[in-house]
Amino acid sequence: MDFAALHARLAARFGDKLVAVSAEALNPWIVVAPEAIVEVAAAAKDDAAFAFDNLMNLSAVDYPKENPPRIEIVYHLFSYQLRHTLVLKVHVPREQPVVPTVEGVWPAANWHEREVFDLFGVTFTGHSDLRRILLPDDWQGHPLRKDWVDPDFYNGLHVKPPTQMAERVAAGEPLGVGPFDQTPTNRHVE
Amino acid sequence: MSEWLTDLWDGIRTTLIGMRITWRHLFTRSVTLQYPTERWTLPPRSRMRLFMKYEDCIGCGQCVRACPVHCIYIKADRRPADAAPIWAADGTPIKLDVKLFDIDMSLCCYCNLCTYPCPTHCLYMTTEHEFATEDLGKHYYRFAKTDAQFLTTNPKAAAGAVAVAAPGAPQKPEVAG
Amino acid sequence: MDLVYQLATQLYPAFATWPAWLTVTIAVLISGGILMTLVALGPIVYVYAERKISAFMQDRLGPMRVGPYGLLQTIADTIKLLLKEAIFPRDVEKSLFVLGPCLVVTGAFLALVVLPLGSRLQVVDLNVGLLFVVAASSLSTVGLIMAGWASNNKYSLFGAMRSAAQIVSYEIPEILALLTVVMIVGSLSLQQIVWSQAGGIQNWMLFRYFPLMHVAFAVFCLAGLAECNRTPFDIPEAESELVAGFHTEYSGFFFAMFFMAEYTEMFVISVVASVLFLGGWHAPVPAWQQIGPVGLGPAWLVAKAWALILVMMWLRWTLPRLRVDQLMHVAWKVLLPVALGLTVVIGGLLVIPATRDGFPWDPFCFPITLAAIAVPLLRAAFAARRWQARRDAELAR
Amino acid sequence: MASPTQATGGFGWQIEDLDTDEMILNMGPQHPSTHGVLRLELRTDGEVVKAARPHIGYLHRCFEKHAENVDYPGVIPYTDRLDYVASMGNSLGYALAVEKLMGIEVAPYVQTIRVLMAELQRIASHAVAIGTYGMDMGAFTPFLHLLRDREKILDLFEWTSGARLLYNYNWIGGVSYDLPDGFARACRDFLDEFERITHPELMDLLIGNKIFVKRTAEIGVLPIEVGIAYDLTGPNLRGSGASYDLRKDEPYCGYETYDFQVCSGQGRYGPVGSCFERNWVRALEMAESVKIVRQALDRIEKMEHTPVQEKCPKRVKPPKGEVYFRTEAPRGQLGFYVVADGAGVNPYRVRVKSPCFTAMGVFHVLAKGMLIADVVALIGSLDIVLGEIDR
Repeated sequence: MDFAALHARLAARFGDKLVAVSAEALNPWIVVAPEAIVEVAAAAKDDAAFAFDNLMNLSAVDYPKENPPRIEIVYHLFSYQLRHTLVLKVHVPREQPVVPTVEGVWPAANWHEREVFDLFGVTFTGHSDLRRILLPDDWQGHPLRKDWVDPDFYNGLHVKPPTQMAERVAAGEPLGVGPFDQTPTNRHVE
Repeated sequence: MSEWLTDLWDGIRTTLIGMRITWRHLFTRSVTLQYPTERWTLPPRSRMRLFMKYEDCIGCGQCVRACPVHCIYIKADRRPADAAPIWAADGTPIKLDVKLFDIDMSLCCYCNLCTYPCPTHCLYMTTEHEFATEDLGKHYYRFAKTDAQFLTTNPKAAAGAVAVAAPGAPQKPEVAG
Repeated sequence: MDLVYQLATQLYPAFATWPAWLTVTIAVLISGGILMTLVALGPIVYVYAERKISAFMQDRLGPMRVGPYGLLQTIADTIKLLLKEAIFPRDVEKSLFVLGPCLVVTGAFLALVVLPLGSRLQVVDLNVGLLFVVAASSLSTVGLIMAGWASNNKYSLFGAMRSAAQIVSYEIPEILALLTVVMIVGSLSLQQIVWSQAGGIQNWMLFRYFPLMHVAFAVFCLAGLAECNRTPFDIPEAESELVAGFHTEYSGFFFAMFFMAEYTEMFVISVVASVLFLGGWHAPVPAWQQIGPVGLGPAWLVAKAWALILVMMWLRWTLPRLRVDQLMHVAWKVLLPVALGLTVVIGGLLVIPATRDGFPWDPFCFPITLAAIAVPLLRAAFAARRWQARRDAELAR
Repeated sequence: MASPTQATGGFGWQIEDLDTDEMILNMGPQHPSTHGVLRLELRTDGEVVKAARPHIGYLHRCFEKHAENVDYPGVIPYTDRLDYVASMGNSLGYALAVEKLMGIEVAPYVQTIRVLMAELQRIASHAVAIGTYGMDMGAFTPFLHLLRDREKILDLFEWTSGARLLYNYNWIGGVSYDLPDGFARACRDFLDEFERITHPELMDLLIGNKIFVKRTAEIGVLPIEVGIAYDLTGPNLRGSGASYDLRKDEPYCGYETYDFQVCSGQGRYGPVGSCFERNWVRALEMAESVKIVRQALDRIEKMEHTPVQEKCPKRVKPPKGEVYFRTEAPRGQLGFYVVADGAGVNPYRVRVKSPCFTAMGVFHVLAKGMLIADVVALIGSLDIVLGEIDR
């Protein structure tokens, strides 16, 4: 089924919940209201016409400069029976982003959502064990947001790389190996 | 009972087959290369250590932009107007006086992205790979020379139409080292 | 031991007048000491042999740097291990931690006392020699458990538990396999067993009752492999699961002790196997037994033992490792029934007068076995040689 | 095997009274068989694993944050470092994603080179996968035999691209170097020797071995529905009988013109979807890849050699938009979700959906009730690389 038919069928069932559509993009997507995402997901999975039994990818993108600044949660769905794909999006505010979890529909979402929580700070209500997955548990802040500033220290460890060789040379330290006009021969050979 | 027997027979049979293979490998030649004495020559394209011919550098900074890990640092300012005109090897006039051209090989990720945009092909990767040092400072290469002998005559004009390296495929000049 | 005793009496005639218990202990101590030092040098050779064989089987060279062809590698390793600091992790029970490896080593070396290296070269000819050997090898289990428990580390605890289960459950098939030999010979003393196999290769225990004793030999070797924790039964120190099993926390001298115990145990098991099944110090052909005055007994015995050790190493670099419950399955449901069946059948055969001393076709069967082993190996070896030559020609093209 | 706790107590007590207390065993970040820096927190009762909780993130190098601070071609060296065992596949996936975004269509010659390199990389990656799996089971020799042959592939790669592990060979719109002359003959030599000697030997020495089969054939059985629900892809899913392969169903780079079979588990020694089947599929795939490489080599000889960087744009600035492109990497479906804002030179957002990330997601489901030795077998069969999981 191509995108238009999919969209029509979805709109028939969830008319008001579909906030926006973009049909001409490379992977056309449908924007769903945050509170309705679970029903739409359940419908996408169980409805025989869709049969989206596989969540290919769940990621988030941070748009601080768009008017109302938002974080987009993107769901890429795929169906093994009917071999077609669909992209659902959810817009959440950047301050306290909260989205109901789709882990019930696709268990694969468990780890994806934990990663989005870890790197973007989007809390997924109803998630079985929402912890940080990639970063240490006591890390402050969510790095993949556009307005992220690297802290200098984390528990006494350098986060920002220490002064690079170039800055030390600029500061006048006599460092580095001098000019050589020929590629220096291998020291071990001779 | 039969399943017990087939298990036993399979176990013995596959063990014997396996043993035959390892036995056969006792007689095939070993492939080890004992490093310091026997040494293998790297193919010409292998990307080991960066080298820059200072005389050809026009200070354009293309390589600085191309480097994904930002490990090339250039400081160049305009040559005074009255200074004698100088040219790079392939005929492009050099307008900037490159005061400082440093590459921090300890940061370099050896991806060879910097050698392609270089207009005069003065920056290229050599096959010299044994430059391990005990002090990280020795991996900070400074290519800027004060006593460089620039070409004062335009090689392109002198030798007529010198075949400039084809713009498309970046043939890397064979390395002297 | 009696050689030492006569030597002592000639040198120092008053020696005979001392009380009997004193002179016997001295003689045993001297001969035992000589034998122990000789056998203790063995691991140096076996470690080198193992690394070289595993290297050639995997198309690489093995140790080549220390000394010509890496000959001094193991000596360098032992010196390194002896000089390294033996680290005691913080909350480790020091007494058990030290006692563990000692027990393991004593378990391995204790069995040397009864091994018949030559017709008169034996420390003590116990008439219950075989029983003594089996008792000694189960002593090392206690040492393993002590080491595993004392190092206060979950992985070594697992390793210790597994090794306890493994060695205990593999001793039963091993003893039953021994039993068949003892029934045939009628005596537990190792010297008697060797004497009963005198007279050339066809009288070796392995070739009596043609197919049965081969099965007994196989059962004994498999159980012996499990005794000294060699692949495919090296679960107690499974690198990929338990990091290094019971000797995870050991370093320096104690680690060297474990290593030495493992290889000595391998040597003891293969000597016992060759004494029981391959005719001990008898030469395949009686004529080769003596060269002039010099008896070649010990040489033949050590040669057979080394052949068995090579097969153990060969198995190690071919087979993957069994899981713990499969290990128990093999022990209790495969080896044990086979061993039990063997003892019953051979017991019956011994009672029937017709087959009192072997099947009628026994004398013709040993060429079949030798051919069955030698021919495929030689064929594979030459095939590999030819392929290598063809390969070189191809590369030279 | 009824686990000890279900045995009836007898004497009237309940089995709970006999329950031993459980032990938390840390198969920690430095463990010989976790294929990288992964910590498994296992609640074990004796040898039986009650619950498993994987902890990842030890090798997190903020790939996605780097990708936002470097220009489009600069991201390729970073993609090489994702799945460092099969880095040709990663850069190919990223390059195709950006090409689809910019609407670039690469010349057939370059497509054939890309297929050739991707399939050679698949053989090398499966060699490491099967080799380390054998080593986890204790068989050390097959690992070294496979590594010896993998070195030959690495020599071919070094000869063409200049590097042995992280190639930076696939560019956006082309490849960095053309094939050196004499490459076809050397590649054919390798393929002949691989097909004649290495592959049959591997089948006899490791995969056919009864102990290996007994260790792997009954454990870690993954039904297809669970595989699809947890989004397992590639050999992990095909081991459970599914015959879904992106190279056949969503062909890219001209894969539809090559003929090869999609291999899936047949349940020879035990239930379909067991650890053995996943490894068995990888072994078959190596043979299939050899066929593809042969066809690619034949095509290259007949094809006219267009310059390889013909379609490489001088400055890569894709129009505003986003794309999600999947390729069949050796470990499964590697998806790149690239968002371009059309303004800057740097990509706005690059998200990598790595097959091992989701394969690890199903670990705690399969690991319940297993022995510790099987946990090692399960990790080996899922063939995870921590560089790709932690990004």
